[in-house]
Amino acid sequence: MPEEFEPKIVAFFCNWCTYLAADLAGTSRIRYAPNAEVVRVMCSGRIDVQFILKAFAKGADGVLIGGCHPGDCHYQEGNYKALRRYRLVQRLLRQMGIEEERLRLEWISAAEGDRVRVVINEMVETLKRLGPLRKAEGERAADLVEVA
Amino acid sequence: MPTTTRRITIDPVTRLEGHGKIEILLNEDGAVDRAYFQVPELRGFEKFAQGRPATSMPQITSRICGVCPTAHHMASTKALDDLYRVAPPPAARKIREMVYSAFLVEDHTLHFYFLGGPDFVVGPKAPKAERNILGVIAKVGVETGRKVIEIRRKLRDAISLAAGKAVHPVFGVPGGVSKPLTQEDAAQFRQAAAEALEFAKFTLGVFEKLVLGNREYVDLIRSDLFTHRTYYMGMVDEQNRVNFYDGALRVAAPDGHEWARFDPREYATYVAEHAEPWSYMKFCHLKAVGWGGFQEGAESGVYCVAPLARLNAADGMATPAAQEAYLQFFGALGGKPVHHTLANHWARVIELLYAAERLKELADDPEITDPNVRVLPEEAPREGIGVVEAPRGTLIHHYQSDARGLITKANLIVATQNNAARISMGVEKAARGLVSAAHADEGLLNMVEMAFRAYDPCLGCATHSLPGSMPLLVVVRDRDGTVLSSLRRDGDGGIHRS
Amino acid sequence: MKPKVAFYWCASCGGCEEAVLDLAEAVLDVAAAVDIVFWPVALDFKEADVAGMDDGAIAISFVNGAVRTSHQLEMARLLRRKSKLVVAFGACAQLGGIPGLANLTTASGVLDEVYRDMAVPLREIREDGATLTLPELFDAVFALDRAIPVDYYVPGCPPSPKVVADAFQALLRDPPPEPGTVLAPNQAMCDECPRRDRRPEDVKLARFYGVEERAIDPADCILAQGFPCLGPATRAGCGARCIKGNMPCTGCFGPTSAVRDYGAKALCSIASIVSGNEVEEIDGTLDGIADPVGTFYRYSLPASFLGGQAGNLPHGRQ
Amino acid sequence: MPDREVRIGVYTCHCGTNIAATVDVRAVAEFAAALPHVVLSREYKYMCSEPGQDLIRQDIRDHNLNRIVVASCSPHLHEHTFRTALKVGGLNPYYFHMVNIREQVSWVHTDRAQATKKAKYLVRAAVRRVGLHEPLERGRVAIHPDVLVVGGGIAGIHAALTLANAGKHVFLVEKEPTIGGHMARFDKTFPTLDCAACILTPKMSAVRAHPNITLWTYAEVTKVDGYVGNYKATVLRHPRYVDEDLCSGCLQCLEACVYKQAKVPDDFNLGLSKRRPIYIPFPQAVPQVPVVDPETCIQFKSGKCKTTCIEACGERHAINLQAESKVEQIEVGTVILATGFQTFDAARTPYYGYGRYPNVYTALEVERLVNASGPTGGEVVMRDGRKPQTVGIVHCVGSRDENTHRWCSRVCCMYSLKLAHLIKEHTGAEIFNFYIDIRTPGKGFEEFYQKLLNEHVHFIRGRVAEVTDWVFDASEEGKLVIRVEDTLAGFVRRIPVDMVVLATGLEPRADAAEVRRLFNISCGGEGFFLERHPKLAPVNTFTDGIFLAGCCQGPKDIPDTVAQAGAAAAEAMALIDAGYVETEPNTAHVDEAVCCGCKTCNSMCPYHAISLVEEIRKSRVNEALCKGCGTCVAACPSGAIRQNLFEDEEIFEEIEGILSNA
Repeated sequence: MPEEFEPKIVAFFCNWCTYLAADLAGTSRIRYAPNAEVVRVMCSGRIDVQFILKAFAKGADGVLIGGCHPGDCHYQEGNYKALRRYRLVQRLLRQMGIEEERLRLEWISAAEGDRVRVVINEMVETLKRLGPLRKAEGERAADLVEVA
Repeated sequence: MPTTTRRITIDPVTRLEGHGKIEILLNEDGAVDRAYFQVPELRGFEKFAQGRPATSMPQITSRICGVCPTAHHMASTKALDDLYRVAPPPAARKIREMVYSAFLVEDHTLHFYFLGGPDFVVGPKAPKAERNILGVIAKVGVETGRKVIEIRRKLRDAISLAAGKAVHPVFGVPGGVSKPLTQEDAAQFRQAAAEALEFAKFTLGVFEKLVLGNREYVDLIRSDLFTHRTYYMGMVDEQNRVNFYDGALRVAAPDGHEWARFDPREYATYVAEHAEPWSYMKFCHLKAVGWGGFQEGAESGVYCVAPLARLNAADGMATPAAQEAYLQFFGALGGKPVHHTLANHWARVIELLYAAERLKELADDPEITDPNVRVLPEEAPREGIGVVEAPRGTLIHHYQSDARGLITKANLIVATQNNAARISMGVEKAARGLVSAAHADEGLLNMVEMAFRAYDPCLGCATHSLPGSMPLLVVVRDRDGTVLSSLRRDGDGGIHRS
Repeated sequence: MKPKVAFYWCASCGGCEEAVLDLAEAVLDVAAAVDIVFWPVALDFKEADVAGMDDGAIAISFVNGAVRTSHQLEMARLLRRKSKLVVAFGACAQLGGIPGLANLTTASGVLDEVYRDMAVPLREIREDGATLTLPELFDAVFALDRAIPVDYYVPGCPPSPKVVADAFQALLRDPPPEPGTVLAPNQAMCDECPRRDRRPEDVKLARFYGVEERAIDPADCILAQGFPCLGPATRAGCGARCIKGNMPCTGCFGPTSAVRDYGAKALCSIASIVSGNEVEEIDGTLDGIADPVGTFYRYSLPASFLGGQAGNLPHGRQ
Repeated sequence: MPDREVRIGVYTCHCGTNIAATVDVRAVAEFAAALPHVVLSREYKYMCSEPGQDLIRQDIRDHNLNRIVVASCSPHLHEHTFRTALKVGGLNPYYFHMVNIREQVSWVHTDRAQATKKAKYLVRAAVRRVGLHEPLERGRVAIHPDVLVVGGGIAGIHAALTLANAGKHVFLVEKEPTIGGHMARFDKTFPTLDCAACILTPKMSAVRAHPNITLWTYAEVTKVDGYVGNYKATVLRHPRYVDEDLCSGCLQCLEACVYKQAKVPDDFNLGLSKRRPIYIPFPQAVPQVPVVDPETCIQFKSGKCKTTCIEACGERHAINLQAESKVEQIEVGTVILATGFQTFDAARTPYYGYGRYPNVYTALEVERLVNASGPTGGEVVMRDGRKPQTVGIVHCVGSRDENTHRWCSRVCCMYSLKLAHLIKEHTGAEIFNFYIDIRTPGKGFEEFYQKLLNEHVHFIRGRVAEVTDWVFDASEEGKLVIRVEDTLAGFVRRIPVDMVVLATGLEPRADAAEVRRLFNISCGGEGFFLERHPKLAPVNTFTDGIFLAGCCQGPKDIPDTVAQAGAAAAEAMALIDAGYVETEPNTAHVDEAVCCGCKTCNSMCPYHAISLVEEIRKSRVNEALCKGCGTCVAACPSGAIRQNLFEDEEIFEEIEGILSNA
């Protein structure tokens, strides 16, 4: 039995809420799993579905989107755009055989430092249960592209 | 240079993707023991159709073949009518058949002048460098050459007006077509139809002059080498006349009498498929008769489709000029049914004439511009079957869907599958008659090739290849597989010995 | 001396060859401008002739069709060796094309489906003392540039005659276009859509329709009518053929140069104009897109980030 | 990607031991050194320190670096610091990316190996991304010199006056008919016991009189648009039915009211007294103008009133019962929120009997009782008319309590001591304080506590279990019994008293959430408005140009409130006097070569910053209006819109940097 599978999570956090919550978790010295690495965006509305699929293609086992609670968007409604894209991309991933638990959208306000801990720890547990997501792009391309 | 079987089978150059491939095995005496016609490709449209909306099938399945996309588009669209239990209004039905007729004219033209034709127009033993469209043009004259190109362009432009695109049309929807035909569009169709009819008559003339006028060719057509006594299937209208767009399927027995006449929806009770481990192609045969191997005669379920089969299965043509040519055809070849494979070329030109006449009838029909071209479905989709006569023969699309209209099962029987068994037999017979350890030369190869090119076998439908100059490998081996000689004709028609 | 040009097809339907023939009279001009050394569909030259050429002897090879079998890969590599430039011609070569939808399943999945209760063909079988073989089906369909380096792309299923003609012009020009260029306009199709001015400022969709549910108005913006028209996400050059046929754009020309994953971007954009802020309302609307992969990746699954069979679940689960 | 060769310098910060204790900083620096385009990788104790910044400036020159990555704390803390360092070093400040390995790595992880690995990957992501950065210029937005102050309590009053005295025009908006807030209800203020009115009312009249202050009482802000320097606010002014300009404040109308007896509970006195339908909240109210309460005025109810008030007003015609609410539109450059607090509702702790036993009072009620201008004229008489002989003051009601509020309200200990002193002074009663801890961290606070001890006020340490009238013996007859565990004596005691005072805590106003959304700022977990940084930006919010003062940010006493109000005013002035504010350049822009004019983006923008330019049939972004959220960028179907600092390619690189070992 090799060492335990450590899932990789790419987390896209809104600058005004979830990213601040993650900072708050830090200043509050709240401990959580080190499996998630954060990409800061100004608003969850900036998160292009391309980013999500790219992350999965490059080996992420899970992708986490953190935005402001409904009605609280720093830019009024970017988080609703994020929600709509999330609901549709989930359907796409299902068709491609990717479990919906691998993509998670959470509303986490600047005040909810502990929520960051709860969500990331939960997600790590879930992903350990699901196991690694097979890399699609990398492996397949390697089959064919000639090494020049 | 002797090589081992193994090395030949891995030789990439002989494995032309999507091309038919022939392997001939000899017995101790150096005579042909067995010959195989292999189809080494498969795309699995049936599989990835699953989960797609049925309404996307007309556009998705047209990608099975870019040469006869309109045939797949039409069969698929008719399958949607059936799936949603909705009948298109008269104008929509007429627009569909008009577009389909225009397509048949340009497609049969393509085969006669670009692909199959050269063998006759230029000649089976003519130098390979001339056996192509340029050779044809040289023979029939540059003006005719330009005319061929021009008429195809005009027909395809007209098709685009109604269908959006000539390659991969988009206008087929359940219960009709995506838009009505404008007066201007109709005018352009009438113009093209008139020219097409003239051109069709001209082409029949060319055939009579260059082929029927040539004793050698006629003997070749009638020679036993290219003759098989099998069943024939084709679509017919109420009066049992040839129809490409709609009607009943009719099967003629080897002796010519009507063996069956049925609603295409019941195809599954009449037609069965058989798989051979050495080909990706499935071999169709008549269920009731059964699969008796690659055999001729009433006891073998082997049948075929395509122009000759359609004429054999029908009692006549629905348009005057074509009907006249029809009678002349059977008169000249000794009555129904005609079993000579190479007669397909003649039958094709007769169909070309019919399609042009039908095209004109429909283009002249005032109802063609009626704005009512759509009936919206009301019933939940479940199962649908759509059948048309593709240029290369009967084409069947069969879908099952869930309540949302997503495909749960698709079965596609393409024209060439119907012919697969007879093509294999034709190849083996020709090979037996022509090939021996002693000699296997270029003319021989082209003649073996003619045995299946006559069907205009659209392996684009069964594989990915374009029809026409079929690549062909003849490997002459002794019993233990050692190669005595090997001649290869590539997709380009060139020959080389290894 | 005229530049040597080759045409070849891999896993394609032949529509791209037709697209060249659809240059009609112009075919002869092209033929006059170049020296066609290989074009199986029309002319009598052999692969052996290609193999016999010096490396780089061919100026441009136009390859259409995707790569699905071992033999197609060999041919692609041969032409790459012999050619200075390789042009991926048509949607299949550029993006994988419609046969690329097979990437939602595997080769064995395809075989099982097609040969339900019959003997599945073997790659190799001994018959009467000889070994007959069939080429290997890869588990997935690949866009041409996943198999060999590609210099230029001509988009479309099939490419429109205009795009084909312009592409020939561009390639014969000096200096040639930037390597990697897609030889078609770099705006989205709306740019040439006859209905572009009919699109309202603020399109908000509360419901998506299928063609079986509603007739498409022949004058208004098709997307605004609730049909997922991908014109805004799709490269122009087709002349809005499908729109003129009164049907939605399905994206055969692929993305502009500013987008990496066509389907992801198209999906992202369409989702952005769905109305509603409540999950229930949003989901209700999205139910109208029953087949996201088939809708957004109809021509580009093999060229997408995930390629199709990305996950561990049984594929194509609805 | 600029043509110039990319030369990246990476700086990994120890932050003392804050980072170094959990992350192997050297390993991270060595890892970075090996990354492509990295020509220099250093570690340093405190990158944000002057020497640290100097290191960067020096290296830019010596090694002609053209990209900088700093791995230290949150960009929210020091991104600006380092960008400035780049600028001074002669590099465009946006050739920079910051990696957060403190708040989001060292402080939240324990496993050194894993934390170090995560830090490495984050650094690699930054290195890959920064190579694509383009030079950017900050935009400038002019600051409108006027200021909106919301809330007329001591915080709002002080902030308004400070600004007005500096010559800035202030709009002061107060919900109530008078300014003054909670402080106006107090009698004395701790620990100095100087009279609240004496120090507050002069400031109140100063506000009224100040030429630079536009005072709108009985008014609410209903809508706020715009951004720092250019806010547009809509203010709804409720009709008080007495014209402020015409009224002289003679108050004859009150006397003239047909109600000879006041019948309506007076909310300024917390219902401890009654008022008429036309009233003035309290004698020193500002403005000194009565209000008509349409709920209770007969004319409004029946239309059959003799309207003697109008007669009384006579010539001035100040009273207009047909008056309607007014909507004011104002433009300001900055906003100070001083919306205050509300006291904890004692009914939420039923075991203390508030509302059940008439002689249980809240502290604020007692403030009114001991107030000379209060309902009882300063006499401490209970609802039953008796004067209390024994009084129990229960501390921490709705504070430091799992079941209500966890936080300490900071003022209760001191005001409880103050009330104990005042009640004793007024009644000579025996007084018991029930406390958990006595907290006196303030100038003169502890001394005040000592003073109370010397005044023989009892202090019993323990959280009160209940207040009951269920008596055990004659000694408890007719009294309220306070049951408490005396944690010093170590046993449960029953203390019979006449009067119970509940020292209720401070909590966010009920409408705090609405106000927060209105001004687009954040709330902390407890519901008070969230400051940008607890130490370095205590009066700033995350929305530029909006500042906080007083208890809306958290419980505090008057001195702290006033200090904070002054600070908020100073912050506003700093912006106003600068004349402009620099805006982040992370805005969106359209690549017109790609745009097809499909208009998808136009509807995405909440600020209407994108519109179609008809002539060229392409969309264009008004960068002055663009806030840089990037929603349009993700929505653009053809990738024609791009966002500075958040280009697709930059984010793709970041993703690959994070995952290239995956």
